[in-house]
Amino acid sequence: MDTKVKNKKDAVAKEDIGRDIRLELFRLQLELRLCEKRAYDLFLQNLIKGTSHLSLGQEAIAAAFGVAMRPDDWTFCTYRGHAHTLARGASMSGVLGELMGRECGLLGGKGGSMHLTDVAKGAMGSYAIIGAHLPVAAGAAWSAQYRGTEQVAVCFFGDGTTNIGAFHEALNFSVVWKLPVIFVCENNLYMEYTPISSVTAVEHPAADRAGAYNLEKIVVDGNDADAVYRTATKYMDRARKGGGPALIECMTYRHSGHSRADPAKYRPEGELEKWLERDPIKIYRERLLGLGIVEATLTDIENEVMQQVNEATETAKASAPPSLDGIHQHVWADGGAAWRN
Amino acid sequence: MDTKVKNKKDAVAKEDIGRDIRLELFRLQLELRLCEKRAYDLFLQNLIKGTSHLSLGQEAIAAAFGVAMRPDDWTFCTYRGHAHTLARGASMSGVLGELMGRECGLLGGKGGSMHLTDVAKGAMGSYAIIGAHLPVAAGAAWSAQYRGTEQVAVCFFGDGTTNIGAFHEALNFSVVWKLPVIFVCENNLYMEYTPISSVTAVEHPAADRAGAYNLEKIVVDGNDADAVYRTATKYMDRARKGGGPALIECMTYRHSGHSRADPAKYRPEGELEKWLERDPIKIYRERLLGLGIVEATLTDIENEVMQQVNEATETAKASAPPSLDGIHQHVWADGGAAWRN
Amino acid sequence: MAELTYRDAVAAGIAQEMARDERVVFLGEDVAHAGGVFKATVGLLDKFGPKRVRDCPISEQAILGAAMGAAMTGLRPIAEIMFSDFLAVCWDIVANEIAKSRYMTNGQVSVPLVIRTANGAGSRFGAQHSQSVENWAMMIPGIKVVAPAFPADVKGLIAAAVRDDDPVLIFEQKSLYSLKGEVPDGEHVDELGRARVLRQGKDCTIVALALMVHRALAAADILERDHGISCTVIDVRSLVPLDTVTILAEVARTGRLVTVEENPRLCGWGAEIASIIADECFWELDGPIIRITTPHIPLPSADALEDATIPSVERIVREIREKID
Amino acid sequence: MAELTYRDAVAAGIAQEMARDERVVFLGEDVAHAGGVFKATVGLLDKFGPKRVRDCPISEQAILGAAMGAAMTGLRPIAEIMFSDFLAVCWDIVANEIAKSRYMTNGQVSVPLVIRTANGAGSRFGAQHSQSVENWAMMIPGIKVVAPAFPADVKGLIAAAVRDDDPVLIFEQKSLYSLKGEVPDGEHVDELGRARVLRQGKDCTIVALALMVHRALAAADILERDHGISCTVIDVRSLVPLDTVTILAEVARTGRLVTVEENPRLCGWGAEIASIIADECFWELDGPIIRITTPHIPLPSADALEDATIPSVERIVREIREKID
Ligand SMILES: Cc1ncc(C[n+]2csc(CCOP(=O)(O)OP(=O)(O)O)c2C)c(N)n1
Ligand SMILES: Cc1ncc(C[n+]2csc(CCOP(=O)(O)OP(=O)(O)O)c2C)c(N)n1
Ligand SMILES: [Mg+2]
Ligand SMILES: [Mg+2]
Repeated sequence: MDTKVKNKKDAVAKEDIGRDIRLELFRLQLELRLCEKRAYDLFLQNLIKGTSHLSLGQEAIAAAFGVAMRPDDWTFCTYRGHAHTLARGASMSGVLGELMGRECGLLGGKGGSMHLTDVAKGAMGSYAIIGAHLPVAAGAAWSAQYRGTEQVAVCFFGDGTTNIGAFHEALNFSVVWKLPVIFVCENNLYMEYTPISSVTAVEHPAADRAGAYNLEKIVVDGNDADAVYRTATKYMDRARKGGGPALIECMTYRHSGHSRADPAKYRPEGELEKWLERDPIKIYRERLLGLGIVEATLTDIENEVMQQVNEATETAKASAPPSLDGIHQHVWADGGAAWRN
Repeated sequence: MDTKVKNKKDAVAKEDIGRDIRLELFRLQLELRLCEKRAYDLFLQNLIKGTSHLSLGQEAIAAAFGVAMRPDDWTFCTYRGHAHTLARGASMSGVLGELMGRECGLLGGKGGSMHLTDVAKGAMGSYAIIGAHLPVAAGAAWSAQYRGTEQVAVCFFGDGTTNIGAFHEALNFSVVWKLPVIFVCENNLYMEYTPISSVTAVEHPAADRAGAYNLEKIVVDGNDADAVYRTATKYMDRARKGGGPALIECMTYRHSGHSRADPAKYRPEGELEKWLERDPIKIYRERLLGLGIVEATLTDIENEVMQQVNEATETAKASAPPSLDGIHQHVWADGGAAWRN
Repeated sequence: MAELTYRDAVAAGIAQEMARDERVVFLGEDVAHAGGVFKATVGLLDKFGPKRVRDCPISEQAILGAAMGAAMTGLRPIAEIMFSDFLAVCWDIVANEIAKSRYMTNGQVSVPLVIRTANGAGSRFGAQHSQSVENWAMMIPGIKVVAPAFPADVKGLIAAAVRDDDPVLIFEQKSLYSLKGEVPDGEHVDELGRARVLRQGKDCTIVALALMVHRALAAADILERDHGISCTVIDVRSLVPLDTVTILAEVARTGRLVTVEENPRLCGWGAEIASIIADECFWELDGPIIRITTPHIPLPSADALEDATIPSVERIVREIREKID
Repeated sequence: MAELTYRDAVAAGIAQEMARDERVVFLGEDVAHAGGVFKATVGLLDKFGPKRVRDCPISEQAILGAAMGAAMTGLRPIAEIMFSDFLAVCWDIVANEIAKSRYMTNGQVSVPLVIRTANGAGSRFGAQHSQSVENWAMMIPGIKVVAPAFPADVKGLIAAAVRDDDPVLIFEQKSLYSLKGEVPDGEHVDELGRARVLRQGKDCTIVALALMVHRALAAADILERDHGISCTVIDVRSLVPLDTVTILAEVARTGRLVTVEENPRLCGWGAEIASIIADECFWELDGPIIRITTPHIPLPSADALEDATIPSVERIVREIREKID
């Protein structure tokens, strides 16, 4: 082995984040990216009928938390939750199948793109009404605290969400009860089509409010998976040990529109281009190469992930529409929908 | 006139707050105090049937704002709103009559103690569900701004109210729209029976959150009518001139329980006594004497107010129960209650 | 059998379940140290400690959201919303989250929680603290809804609700808190979804809920005694699930239906039951279906006015006399 | 007469009123620069400027609270709640504040505002973005409720709502936004509280709202053509005030009532109308009252499932054929 490479390998080893984790961060970001891109293709083919909200460009956050979390930790996310659900290990065919309204979908077609859930993997639901899942995540954290399990609840939401009442209630409640919950604001600069700066009293919609809950102000580069990973680890560890909640604002940008209906014409010229230069996956790939990981390793991962996405797509496409029986199932714990005897 | 008195009169004159205003602050605090005490007596006589939430001990805030506001400014307050309504000039018999459910009541018995309103005097309502009136006050401020009238909306609420979602929404909204609205938190240390410190992440439930809305942190001695008056004047002037909202936390204490049902046993021993020493009316009376206002002037005011309260009581007692016709009036603008043709 | 107030039956029901199951926790505003503004939960903090009985900030969305998250992850929370009117400030959590999660996730998520709340008029509290809003809840698919009229039912239905794997909203009627009644000793668990026939008559079936059950019973006595009209009185008890079997059977037998509701006129449970009968029991009906409700108005506060809005015994008697013969 | 989409009729109605009356202002999320997520308010910002057409933060309580405060003090705001499901996050402002203020203050306070919201299913958005919740609003005393089915009604009812001194909630049906129809040129102002008889038959009266009006009309055609059943179809248009005169007259004439609702089963406007008929029109009825509704479930998202839940033309035909003859 030539010494240059060896030195670089040592460089990787000496980093605080080890090689395996780095590769997993790379792989996972890629999975999220390719799966979202595939969702977009399927929408163009009219195979996805409802709405969908892609995380293209925001993958570093979901991936970093996904890698940092314990398998029994809980994720709560929004309609923009494909990435967060996949990042906990939900199957790609389950996700794509749900988007396509197929039987193999994670929710059997009942929930759709905005409600992806995989309880077995700790993905405790995607919530489509702004703000509601923040207190719900606090409640999960309460149950962990109550039972002493050292589980952590992680709750993802957007910049726009910081202006709704439930945000405020959940933050105060969690701090007063010292709950093991991490609130992660993905600040992508926009609510739907409206710049967050035009409707918010402070510059950092989450971080500048941390003080209102006696929390530390934390702003991270949300396009840098390592930075997010380090922050995630630090505050999740603290929460597990009884140190209470954290509010983390990750700066990022979505490459596509708000939802499939949105061409994102409201963006100022050049803004997207500037952010594309800071594409989290591009950055991360360069960093890994810089740290001496050989190109082939990355290419292998890329090919493998692409193959998985292809397979998942085929599985989902081959899956039947859900049986109409499902309509009357699972309103109640007894499996049915009867409201009368 | 002996020179000592003259000098003292000069002292009063030289103060930033003039003699007339000082006397009016005294008179008004007294009116609020005596009227509330009367309400308590009437309750003990079983002449007040529903609930009532007294402001005993908190009069300086309502009085100072009442004196500082322009007649066309708007007050929005809570179920603990007798004082705020009176402070805008609503008649005592209208207030006591409403508490007693009489025809002469401000609302003809339809609203009751928790909803006192006198639109003609700018008392735009008492709201009994925590938080709701903060955005409503913002809306009134919006209409003033829209029409360029330089009116200000003043919104009073308690410490406990700072933990509900509507607080957060209203604050952010008002700052973003730069509305002429003053949010006044009367921090009396308790929500109903629970100490605010036990359910709030920060020490000052309002002021420590001002930064979350890019507002200045303001804490005032709410038992000092002059201090409140100065602060009120300063920020209302600013708001009138387009300077946007303010959030003012006034420290105070209620001498009685939360509502008529509450003996307030949850208070630590000695707490009430400590605050009684800082009774706003006691303090203010001493200050006026210290400034050279002669005892007789104050006694005259005291007698006059007491007489007014007595008269109002008699008027209210003499008033009939409301006509049952009222039940079906004023659901709609046409004066009626018909939901069908 | 011990005699308990409706109020004390609340604490008794919660205590029974907390003692039985460590997963049961209780939260709300002023519920722990103060024992609730209606004093319905006095003693629970002392018995079960501050880890399980918790005071909350004025944050109804956080309270119900936290209850939901805890329920999803293994606890069985009981949450109090002080007045049922305040459900409006956390309606999203109730109607869009708690009620729908199981269905949306195709059964993955379970939300076994109980929401207790004080419902109804009679205290001269005015329009924002006196509403009967059980119909708000009945409208929403995915949440069970009960409203006890007797102390024994309070205890038994709370127990049944805690043990149920679905979310249950319990409406406690404020005006009944001081009502006394026999409550079975020892463990007492009722069943959700069962109406109860309190008396049987032959001319007419009166269906009522909560306070109105008592007024319907009093009216039935008068109707029988003074006017020779013999009425069945059914206490619905549970709006969801709804015991249509019992109601249909009695209406078929008596040929007439009268519903007595405390809620305002439009779209209440009375309309729902009336429309079920008008469909499924049409041919057995001997005359129009009568709904007696509060007028469709916000509630006035003064005692004279409030008393004239809520259906009274006299009004029930009068309407039935005039319309049924 | 110009042909407009239902969507464009929204902007046309708002523009007509804003041009007429300086006090009319419009606010909501993404409504100004983006013209609304359903593109129903495109062009208003350009026409009326940022002082009158305003984008808001995601703060529904602030939006409706601000609209209320402005209405109380002289403006006539139109506020958009993007999806009707989101009314749950600001329900307190609607149900406890806006609806009750005039009554509680014995007429002192006036709240002349309009809330517009996108209602209903058909877009595969799932349980939190597809509900029909007009029954939530109908239940609450003090708020008027309309739900137009045609572009002309959209424009005319928006205008009537803006001019009304009471708060009005307008439910725009998402599935109808692209429907085209004739809209009168020039000023067009409709009337609140009027149902419309769209066709008259002799066997049965179908009462429907919004999307269901179109399905009822299609079903009536099939029933007439293929099965010899002749139906009246009434577009309710306005739930509060409710035009019971028109409905009672038609039901009395045809002897049968069928309601067709998109909302879930329990406590909808169909139940209310059914119970009114079962009381006031009982002796004219020739058979059971039929309610056709979405099942009492949260809405599923997949296209196949969603299509099978909302009442279809086929289902309306089938139920009427089976039950009316
Ligand atoms: C209570 C509520 N109001 C409005 C919406 C509509 N809505 C969906 S996403 C969205 C923007 C959210 O912005 P942000 O929180 O920044 O998240 P992002 O979409 O950027 O990830 C809005 C307004 C909603 N779903 N719920
Ligand atoms: C949404 C809502 N939750 C709870 C209540 C019951 N409640 C009435 S007053 C009160 C305490 C309010 O405390 P604070 O804001 O400090 O005002 P104070 O009474 O001390 O003036 C509570 C919890 C309510 N009216 N509305
Ligand atoms: Mg965003
Ligand atoms: Mg307080």
